Amino acid sequence: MSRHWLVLAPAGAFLAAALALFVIDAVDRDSTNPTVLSAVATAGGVVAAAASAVLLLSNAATLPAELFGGQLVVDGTSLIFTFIFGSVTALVSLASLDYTRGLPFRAEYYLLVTLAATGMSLMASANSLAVVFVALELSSLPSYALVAYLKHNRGSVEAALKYFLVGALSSSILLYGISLVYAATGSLLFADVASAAGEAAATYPGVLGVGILLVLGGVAFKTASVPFHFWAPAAYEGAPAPVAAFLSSASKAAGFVVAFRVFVVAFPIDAVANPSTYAVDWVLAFTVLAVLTMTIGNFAAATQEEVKRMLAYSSIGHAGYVLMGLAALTGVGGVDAESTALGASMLHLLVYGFMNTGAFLFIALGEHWELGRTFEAYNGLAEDAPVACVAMTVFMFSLAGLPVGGGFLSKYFLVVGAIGAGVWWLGAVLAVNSALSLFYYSRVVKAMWIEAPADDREIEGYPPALYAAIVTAAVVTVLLLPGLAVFDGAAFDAAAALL
Amino acid sequence: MLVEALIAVPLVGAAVVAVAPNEYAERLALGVSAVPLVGSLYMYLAFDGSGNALLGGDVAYETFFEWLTLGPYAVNYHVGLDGVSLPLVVMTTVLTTLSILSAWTPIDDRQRQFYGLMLFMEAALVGVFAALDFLLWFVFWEAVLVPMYFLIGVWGGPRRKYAAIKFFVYTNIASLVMFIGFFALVFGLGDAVGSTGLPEIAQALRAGQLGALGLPGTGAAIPADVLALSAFVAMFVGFAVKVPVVPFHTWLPDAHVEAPTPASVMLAGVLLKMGTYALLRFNFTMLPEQATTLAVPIAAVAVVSVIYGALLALAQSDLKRIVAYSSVSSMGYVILGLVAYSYYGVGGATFQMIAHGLISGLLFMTVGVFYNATHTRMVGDMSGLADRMPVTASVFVAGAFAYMGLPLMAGFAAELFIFLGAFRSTVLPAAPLFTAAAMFGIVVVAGYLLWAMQRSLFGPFRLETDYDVGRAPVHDVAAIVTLVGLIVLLGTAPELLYDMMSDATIDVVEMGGELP
Amino acid sequence: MVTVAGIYAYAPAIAALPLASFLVALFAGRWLPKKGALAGILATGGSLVLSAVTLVELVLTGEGYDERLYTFVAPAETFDLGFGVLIDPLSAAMLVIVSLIAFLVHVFSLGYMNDEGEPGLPRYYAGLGLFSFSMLAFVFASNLLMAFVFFELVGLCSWLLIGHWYREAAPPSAAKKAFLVTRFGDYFFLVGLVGVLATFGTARFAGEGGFPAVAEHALAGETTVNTFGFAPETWFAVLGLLVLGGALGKSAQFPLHTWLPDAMEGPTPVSALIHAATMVAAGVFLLARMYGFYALLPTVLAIIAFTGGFTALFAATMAVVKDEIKQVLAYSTISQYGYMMLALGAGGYVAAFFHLTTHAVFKALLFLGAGSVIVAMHHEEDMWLMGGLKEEMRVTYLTFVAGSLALAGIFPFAGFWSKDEVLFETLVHGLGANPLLLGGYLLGLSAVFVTGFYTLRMVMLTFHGDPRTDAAADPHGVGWNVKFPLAVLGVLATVGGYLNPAPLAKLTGAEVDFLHRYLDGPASEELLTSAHHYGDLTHKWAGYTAGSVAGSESATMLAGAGLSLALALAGAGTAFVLYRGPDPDRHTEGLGDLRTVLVSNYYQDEYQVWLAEGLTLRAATAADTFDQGVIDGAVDTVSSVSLFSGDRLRRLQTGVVTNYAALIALSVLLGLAAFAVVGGWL
Amino acid sequence: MVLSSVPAEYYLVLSAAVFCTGLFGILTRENALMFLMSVELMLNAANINLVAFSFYWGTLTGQVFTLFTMALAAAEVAIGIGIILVLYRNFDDVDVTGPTTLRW
Amino acid sequence: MAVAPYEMLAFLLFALVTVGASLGVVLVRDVWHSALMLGVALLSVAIHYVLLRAAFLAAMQVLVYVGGVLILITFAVMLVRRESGPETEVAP
Repeated sequence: MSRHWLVLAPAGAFLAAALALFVIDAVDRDSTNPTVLSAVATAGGVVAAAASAVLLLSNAATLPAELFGGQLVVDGTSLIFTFIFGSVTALVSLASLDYTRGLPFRAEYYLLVTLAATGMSLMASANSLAVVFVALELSSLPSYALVAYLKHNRGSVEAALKYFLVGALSSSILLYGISLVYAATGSLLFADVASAAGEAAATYPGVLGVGILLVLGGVAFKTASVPFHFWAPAAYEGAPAPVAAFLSSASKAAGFVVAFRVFVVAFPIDAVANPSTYAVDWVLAFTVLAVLTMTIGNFAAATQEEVKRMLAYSSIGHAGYVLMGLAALTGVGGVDAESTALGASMLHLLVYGFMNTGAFLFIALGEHWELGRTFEAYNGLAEDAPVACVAMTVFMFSLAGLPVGGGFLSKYFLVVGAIGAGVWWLGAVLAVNSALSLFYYSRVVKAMWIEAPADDREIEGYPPALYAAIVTAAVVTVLLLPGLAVFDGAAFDAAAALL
Repeated sequence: MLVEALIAVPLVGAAVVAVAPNEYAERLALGVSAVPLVGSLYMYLAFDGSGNALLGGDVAYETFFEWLTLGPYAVNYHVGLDGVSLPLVVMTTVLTTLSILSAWTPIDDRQRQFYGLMLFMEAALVGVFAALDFLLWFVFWEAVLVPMYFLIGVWGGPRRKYAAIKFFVYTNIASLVMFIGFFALVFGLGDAVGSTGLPEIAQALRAGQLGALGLPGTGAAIPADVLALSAFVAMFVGFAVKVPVVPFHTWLPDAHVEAPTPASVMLAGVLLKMGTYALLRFNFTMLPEQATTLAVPIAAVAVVSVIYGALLALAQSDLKRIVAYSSVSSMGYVILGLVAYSYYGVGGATFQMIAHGLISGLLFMTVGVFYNATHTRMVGDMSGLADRMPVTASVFVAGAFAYMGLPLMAGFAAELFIFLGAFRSTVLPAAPLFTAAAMFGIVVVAGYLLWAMQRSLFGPFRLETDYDVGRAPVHDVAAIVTLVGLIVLLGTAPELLYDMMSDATIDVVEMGGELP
Repeated sequence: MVTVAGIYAYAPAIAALPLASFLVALFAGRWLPKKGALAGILATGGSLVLSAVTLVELVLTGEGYDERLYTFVAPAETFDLGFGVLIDPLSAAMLVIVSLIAFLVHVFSLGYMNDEGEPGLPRYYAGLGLFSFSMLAFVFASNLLMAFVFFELVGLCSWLLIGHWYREAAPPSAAKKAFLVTRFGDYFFLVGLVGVLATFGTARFAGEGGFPAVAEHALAGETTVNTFGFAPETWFAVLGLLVLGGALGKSAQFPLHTWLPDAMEGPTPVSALIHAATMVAAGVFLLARMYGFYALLPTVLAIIAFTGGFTALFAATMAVVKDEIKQVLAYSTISQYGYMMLALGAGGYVAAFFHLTTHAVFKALLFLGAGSVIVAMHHEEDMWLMGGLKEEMRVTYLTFVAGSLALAGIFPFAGFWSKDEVLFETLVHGLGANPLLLGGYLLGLSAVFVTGFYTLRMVMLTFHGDPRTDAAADPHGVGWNVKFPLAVLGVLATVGGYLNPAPLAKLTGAEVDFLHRYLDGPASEELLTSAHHYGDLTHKWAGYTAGSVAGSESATMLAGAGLSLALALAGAGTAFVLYRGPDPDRHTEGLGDLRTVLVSNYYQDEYQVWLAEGLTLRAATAADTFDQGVIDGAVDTVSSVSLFSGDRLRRLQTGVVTNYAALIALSVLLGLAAFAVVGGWL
Repeated sequence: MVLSSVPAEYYLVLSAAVFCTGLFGILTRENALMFLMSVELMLNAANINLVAFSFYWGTLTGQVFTLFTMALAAAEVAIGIGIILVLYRNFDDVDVTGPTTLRW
Repeated sequence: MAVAPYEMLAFLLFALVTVGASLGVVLVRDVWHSALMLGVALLSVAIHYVLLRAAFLAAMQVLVYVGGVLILITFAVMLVRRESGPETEVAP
């Protein structure tokens, strides 16, 4: 029994960190040492990641473990994702030590981060539509506040407004979808929904279909998939860079884990979309979404003038790649191919968690130095900050899919999965988009290394925590090239378990 | 573990050099690069492999351990050298060391980064030639591009940014196309292969295990022959960019002109060979039937590359651009040799890879030495350089004649073998005509090189730029003279390499030759 | 007692010695007292001795030698790629000629070049050494591949040496032209070489295994070779013509002759050695070397003959109007090689080689003489600025006149005998079998007159009359090292004809046709390179039979000899009459427009330059424009279209949140509508 | 015991109507507060569904979930109002179409 | 199973109120009146809960929504409304 509860350790670590921050803030409001705050949040992330990894890779607990009457489930998928959340949280919290230096409400900042992470880890384990909604809100609400953290910065506020408004709209769409699914199936538990789905699709195809589509919309918001992506460029651009890192890596991953579990487990495609009981072919919907998302994301990114906004769009493009994992569930390629595709999506999110976080943290470094936003602002930065620029180069190339980091392998897995699952043309779309992405990613690299530096730039000091976070992310990104072998088995197993 | 050492030493060296003080970087880099140079020469002497690595030959210096698994496919760390790859590895180490020497003068900024990247590239190049697993190979393949991108972009000429991006994006797109083509094959093989190992795939293909590739969702399937043909075309196009073959060549002159001398040397000397090496390893070894089916268009492309590239070279007035376009021309011979599927054709193509690597490296290096002194490369801006820089001019003359295929220099042997092989090709219809057409390249190449030499080296001394032109520094001269020596050595005794090359390519030839 | 094989085993040293002198001059020449000249003299002297010994050995023992020395690559397939030594009468004699001239030119250079305090002497002697090496190796090459290799190398040396004075504008340009034009010929040679190897699997010249023998068997239907779908006759003719291309280029035959006059930009000893006596002979020698192959091909033989005859006349007419002494000699060289071609085409194998030999001697002599004059004239080459030199330069004058008379074909100088034999062979075979050859004969015969004319014109303008300039009045003296070679060559030019006085032999029956007997000697028997073997072949395959005028060989011979001698004398006499006197007029100006055409070399240069610059360069420029505009333009278009569409797509993001909501709502509705239709919810 | 009541479809129509009204408000009104209120309407539409079908399926799940959503809606409004207030402070207006610096 | 007519009547009536008030929320120009309409709409939803035998939920609806959310909105309206113009005229 005690071991049963052990599986909640990752989520617990986040919650514990949040509570600890509460206490610290409550006890010592005025003279709180920022290092302590950051350390607590970072420790929370590290512990969560470590606990997930241990649970995932060892046999410390029997998986999958269902809790609270099946409302929560801890399995390979949830652990992989809590690992991502933990890592990103740790990196972001570490980096924020320097970033928030001199800003007010630091305790609240870390508190919101850890609470959002708690929400995400619950999303990863949600086994019921109710928990999905609650957890999603738990992660979203702190996020809104985090985006608005720089409350005197008009960009930050505008970003928060847009994020919040689109978020509120999406969450009501999601909730309405859930209510329709409930209307059609009479349950919110995934397993029960799944078992009732076939009959519901036969009886109330419209209700179930609209419900599923609306749920898809809600999920698409969280994953910043086109056309629910509109908030993302604004939010990522306006938010403080560590928050943008957090949102674009962890929050997006959280959206995906919900998507994976809800659609794969609760709406089995052969129940909701077979000729006799046809409600909605969500695989088709995801296919459209994937193509739109990667194409629009990448093409829009190609012509940006500001690095952060470019990263925002590229982040959308990556969401499109990950969506391929769902688009590949056509039932054609068999379980092997589908678990490869889905597992590849998870692996991509894992690698992406590091490389994208690192990239945004590099932007945080730029904001710390007040370099400016445009590509030109980074001209010749390699002379002043070679280490950070090497790291950024690794991030960029890895994001582009060059084999300097794990990004290559995970994209490769995605393509292999897509081909195996019969959506080989999606692989081709990915290839085209990757090629384009190389162009705009290399613009950053070009600016840093190739362009002549601006004359009047002054770099004052090298923030150690931010550097530590960036370098860690870079090292992990590179190590994930050979080291993805550690995770790939687990990811494919987890995906197979879902299917 | 020698191959690993050959990769690891420059890699570690790159890291060390990258943090060393600028003023020691060049010497340090030279020292580091000497290690793989000596190592590869030792490996050449101690080489005991036989046969083709992909077709069940006895591979030398082999290492194998498991890396990843992906569904039904195991991705392994598998490296080893055969008679095709070993010479290329040796050429890589030789050219890297010499390029580093040739970089001492022109690179006066951010040296540690420069030499770090050079060493990094060396490691990746050795990896490309040694890898026997597709994914591993691809990792190295792409890793080569990154340092080259920086080398062009940071230390290049005025339009370096455009050139670097163009090079980078163009060749990467090509890699993607090739990647897709290759994986179509792997999927077509289905359960016949359990890994992405190149030997396994090549042998499965040879055993005729390629099946139809089902197009899920439609119920249709791509028949095996269509699949193989389209995979062949995709891979060919992918590699053709790298080689480069007309009409995929336009990145090359831009990259060459803008790149600093050592990068040009590596680009022309080794990077282009990656393309032909891959063509040999993938297209012509794995899909001989398709290669013979497409023999005529491929040969036509080769001939067009030779003649058109030479004509373009003739129209240039920038020395580097001339040499760059002539690379397009010379690499056309390699394609012709490969598609001939004959003993001398394929062997000669392999030999030409080495020969052209050394010769074009030499020419770029020499142009670089001139540039260091004159700060111009435009033929019209200078004349009579031989007056001030007699040794360098002599070396340039030697290199130019080697390029023209002067006998007893490496280029002649290579071209002769290719022509012999192509002329008698049983695979290529009207082989003599194609060969004769390609051979006309030797006239045009003489035309533009002689013309360029006449105008820049000879005549009364005149220089448009305002620099004191003196004799080249010793290390530059050492580098170029060494190359001349190697070129003459290989030209008089091609047997030094040709033996192992033909040993490794004869299986390929037999595959193509045995076909109806 | 050295055994035969023992002597022949040293044959490679004939070439290796100059190679050593090349290396010495290249790497150590700077520090040597004569900058490498002595090394060159020693080496070529050694070569000469060795060649002579070889020749003697060959004559004495009557055994040839054909050995593979070095394998280029292992013959793993059918191709026989190796280097070897072939010593037969032809190559042994040619070795002597080449090493003799090379030796003399080295000696001459010591006076000609070193006296001027030249820079770049090590380079010069290295070039000479490399040339001697390549030429000698070419001569004893046992197969076509090796021949091609050294054929190319002599081309390189020619380029190096023509461009020796690279600091001036003209020599590098001339060097380029020389190399390019010959390269154009070599292209065909290379195709032919590859074709020969691909057809026969071997490129050996001699013996039953040699490709001429195989070709004969194939024609006879005794064996089959890969003829790429053609009839063997056709295919072999194609191969023959291809190789002929190389020979035309090197031997400066029409239409590839244009480089040779320009090549006179090189130092005069170089002109003597390379562009008169040896390298230019390589083309003719090559044809002679593989005559067993050409003898099988009547069409090709006719083409060779006609080209040769035409070139002989064509070049001679151009020599008439030239003002520079070396230019006259250059066109004369072209013309004389035309005779050799004519002889080869007409089945006169011995005649061709005979003329090659005598020409090598007297033309080297003339060039060295001209060099001597030029030195004396302080590097003035225009004959109109000379005059009256005979008084001041006795040795030069006498030897030069000997050479000139030989060139003009005046009895009894060497050129008379050899040219006469060429014309005789052409005549009899033209009468006997192939009337086409008669055309060649007439061309050759006409050239005799012209030759006599321009030769004497040259002599008269240079040496006779009054000095027309100060320099001519007070010429610079020359030393022994100039006079010695002149003397040697002068003697040879005078008596060289007795090497093979065929008319004497025929008329008297005396066995004095030494060269013929030598070339027909036992050493050539087994190697299938003997003169009578070739005669048999031309007879059998090309149908060459001897005809005669008035049914008598003697009559024919006398008529022919008399005719050519008369013409030569007439030409010479005309020139003598026109240009005698202290201050001759420029009579050629009376030719009017014809002179313009001749001075312009029949506009041959113009059209070739047009081919190179007007056509090829323009095509190249067009290709470049196409490349930049269309091909590269397509590449750039792809990227700009991508960027443009990216720019459009990002405009979706209006920044107005209400629009976002609207788009989201719209997408959801669209999705619902789509699935409502698909799913049949309605 | 199955209670007889208004047919479920009626509630579906009602909730749909409310939902669409809310959506309409979002699309047409530019005042941030109106936006917020419209969202509340949409959430309530979902709640109506949940409660109605909780009744029809005879389980409490829907009702319990409705309690959660109420709490979350309240929290959302709280956050939203906070954001609107900083918006007001920075832009002197609560017009959602006003701030358009982050675009393209 | 017939539907009790009064129940149906009540549903229809309050459905009308709900929809009408909702439309009022989005159509009325004045924010404050919209907020009041929202209160009406939320209250009528509570009535629906009662009809659906969820009295506790109805109570919560009133407490949480009308008592909490609406008050928050009211605050916000007061805080952000412009001081000038006819809209500022609040009922006495």
